[in-house]
Amino acid sequence: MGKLMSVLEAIEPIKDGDTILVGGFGPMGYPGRVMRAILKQTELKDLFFVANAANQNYLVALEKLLLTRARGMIATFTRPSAAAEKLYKEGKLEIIPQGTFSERIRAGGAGIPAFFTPVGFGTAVEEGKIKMTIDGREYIMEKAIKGDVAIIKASKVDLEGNCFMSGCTKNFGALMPAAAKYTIVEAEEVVKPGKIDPELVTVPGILIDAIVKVGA
Amino acid sequence: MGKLMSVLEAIEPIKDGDTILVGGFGPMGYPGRVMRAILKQTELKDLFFVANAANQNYLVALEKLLLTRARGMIATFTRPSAAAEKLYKEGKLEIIPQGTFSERIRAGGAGIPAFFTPVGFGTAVEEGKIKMTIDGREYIMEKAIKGDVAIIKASKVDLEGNCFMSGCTKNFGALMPAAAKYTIVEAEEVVKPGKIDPELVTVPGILIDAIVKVGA
Amino acid sequence: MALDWRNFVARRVAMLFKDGDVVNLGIGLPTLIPNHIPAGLKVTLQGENGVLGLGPAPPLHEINKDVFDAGGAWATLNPGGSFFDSAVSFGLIRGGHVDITVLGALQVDREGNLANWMVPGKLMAGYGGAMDLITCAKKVIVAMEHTNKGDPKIFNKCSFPLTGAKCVDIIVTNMALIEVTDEGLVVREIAPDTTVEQLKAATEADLIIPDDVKVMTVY
Amino acid sequence: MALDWRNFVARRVAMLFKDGDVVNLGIGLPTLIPNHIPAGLKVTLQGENGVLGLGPAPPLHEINKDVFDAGGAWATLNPGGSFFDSAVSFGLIRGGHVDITVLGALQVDREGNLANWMVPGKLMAGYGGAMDLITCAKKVIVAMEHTNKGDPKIFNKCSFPLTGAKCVDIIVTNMALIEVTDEGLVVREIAPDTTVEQLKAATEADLIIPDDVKVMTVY
Repeated sequence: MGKLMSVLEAIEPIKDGDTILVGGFGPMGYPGRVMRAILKQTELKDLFFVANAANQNYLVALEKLLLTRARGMIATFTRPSAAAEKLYKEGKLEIIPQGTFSERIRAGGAGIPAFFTPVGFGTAVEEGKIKMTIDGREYIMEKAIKGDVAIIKASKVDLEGNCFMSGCTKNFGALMPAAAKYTIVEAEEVVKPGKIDPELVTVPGILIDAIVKVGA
Repeated sequence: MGKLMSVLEAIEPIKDGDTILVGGFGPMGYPGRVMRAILKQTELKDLFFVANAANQNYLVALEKLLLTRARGMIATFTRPSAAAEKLYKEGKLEIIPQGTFSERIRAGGAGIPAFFTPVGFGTAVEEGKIKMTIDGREYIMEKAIKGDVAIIKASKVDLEGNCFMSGCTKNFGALMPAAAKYTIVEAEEVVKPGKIDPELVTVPGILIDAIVKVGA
Repeated sequence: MALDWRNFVARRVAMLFKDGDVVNLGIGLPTLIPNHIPAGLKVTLQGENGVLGLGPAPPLHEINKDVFDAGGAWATLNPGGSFFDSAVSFGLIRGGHVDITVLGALQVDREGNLANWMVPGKLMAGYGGAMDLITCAKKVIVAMEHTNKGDPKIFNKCSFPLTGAKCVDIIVTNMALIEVTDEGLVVREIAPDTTVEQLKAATEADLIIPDDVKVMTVY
Repeated sequence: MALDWRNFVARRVAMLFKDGDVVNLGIGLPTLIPNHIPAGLKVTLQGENGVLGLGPAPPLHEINKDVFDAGGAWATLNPGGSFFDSAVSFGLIRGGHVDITVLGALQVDREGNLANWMVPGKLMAGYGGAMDLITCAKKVIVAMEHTNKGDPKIFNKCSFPLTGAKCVDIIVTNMALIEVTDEGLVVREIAPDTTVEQLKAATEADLIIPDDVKVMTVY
């Protein structure tokens, strides 16, 4: 079976309790079609979300899932989001620096279980983490993030799953497929293999499991 | 002053004792013009080279510099190279796995002082390194590589230093500029800013200090 | 034509840039800065959302929905610009390849500590990319109104949770330009319409005011 | 037409591939394998030098000097292929996104240890990308001549410095297909022209030969 499928087929493997990585910098690169399908066409629960932001105005399906069907979230910026405030009060929201967020996901995909960074030293971010002085400067150890599922959006995808993400839409979606066991990409444009310049492939097709074509 | 300059101007800031990162996978992506200038038009000595390979047939200037003017080298594959054999016998050649080589250089450029990898565990590579069990698997800690100078080759470069490296020539040269204080790129094609598609920039110009145009 | 205080601060910050600088601008007041960068000075604007070479906002009919700044505003790309993912973007930031970051603050203190991500019990925004930027950029400039509706924002010690420890280099406000030094907060310039007494009253932190303090002027 | 022993081994290895596999092939004998992958089986070849979707070698007049494999041989790119730098390439490898790696060996042993980077006192080649590949690929297949001019290469314990510890899954030679298990080396198939006695004589390691051992055949 090919990778191009309906949104319902694409989300079928997702299970209760799964950790889901969601691409996008605000609404740009956010896979709204697939997220709406999870909200409206499944009863999935106890989900853990890894997404740069929560935003009740722009990321509506994510907001609603966070409110009622999430066991937690890792994010870097969550304003405005009533759902994130609720999770935060319940101790279920981990707020981390955006560079650490990106690097932890990249590490998850690249077989790096942990790395050191100076970011967060001397702040609440360092709490509970291993610290080390390396060549005279102090660092904290951060661990890789991996997920069961990644859901991303591409500008263009070929039938083997090779993704091109235009301009600033690469952000986190470019990193998430390698860090997840199963990846769904949504795109408005689906083309034949070879129709994306091999120099312009943002995510290689070997990391993509399901392609959902959405209306332009 | 612009970044485009003669090879002698470009290599002028290099000092005795410098650590020099040299791009290329074998002869592909290897900056032969600049390396020959260092060999023939300077008396620089006590240099430390970081390059994927030594090869007396294909990387001739590097081979000669290694023989007489190097205090050491980090590489992944050095056959055939009489210079590398000599350095190895003198305890001045560090052979490391190619993925660790790449990642240590990337880390050097990306402000990551150290990271963990499973590669090399149970082999000579682990000797003298910090080990850690993370989520039940054993890893070794590897430290970033940084250099004083990076010398790389690009397929095309614009006057601001933005580099496009075609096909498989990206290899290590794409990673080295961020890890060095001073970077020289050689290229056969030098174009105006804006003439390289912003999606095709392999190395952003902010990381490039000197551009040397070489004959096609 | 007199500048309003926000553009006055923005222009004074722009005057701190040097040719070749790579600069990251936060949301709010810092977004005014590009209008004040002198023509002929080559400054490359970085957006942590994955772009180098940000240009001015486009006319509405020329928007490219894939080109925007880290505040989510539509932008353009200058010739010589480039796009990349967030791991590359923060690799550039963490690796020290951004020369200057300019951002706002809720609180700054005498040690250069900065708080701008939450007000306990009231507001929880998150770090976004600010923590990486202020920890790793070569120079950190806070650009803000000197007070919050009359309440001081510059303290001997921040009370809100920190975004970064000992990271701020320069504070530029509508009242003064202040340098964070090992000795404490040194006032280098005072705005023309501000007296030393007004400045001290608007600042909780102890200030060092050298004899050669200058009047804050912009071109 | 009978295959020579190298192509016999290459074809037997190719028969181990499954649809959708991402495969990295080492230098030497493994470079023969692409000729034996059945049409219709979708196998993506990765080169650690920064490429996915390697195709066959080009005719001399169609060489693109920027497209080559990890052995430095000119190659082509299949539709759907892509290029990337070495950090991305080894990110894919270390991250477990390469399903199978096939490579040669100087020595292999009963625990699945592999040595192929140096002969003490004689040869020092280096690890290249082999150490990353055999540590991180989901399946590691050694493809080689069973002996080195009659001297065994499969031991109870490697004497040369290791390239990887406990990493080999399957050994395919001109004499046998051997699986590395927790119990030891289990011979699954013996080549048609080889007897059990010949196999044991050519192997230093203890071998487990089950009753249901098969004749090694290729299509």
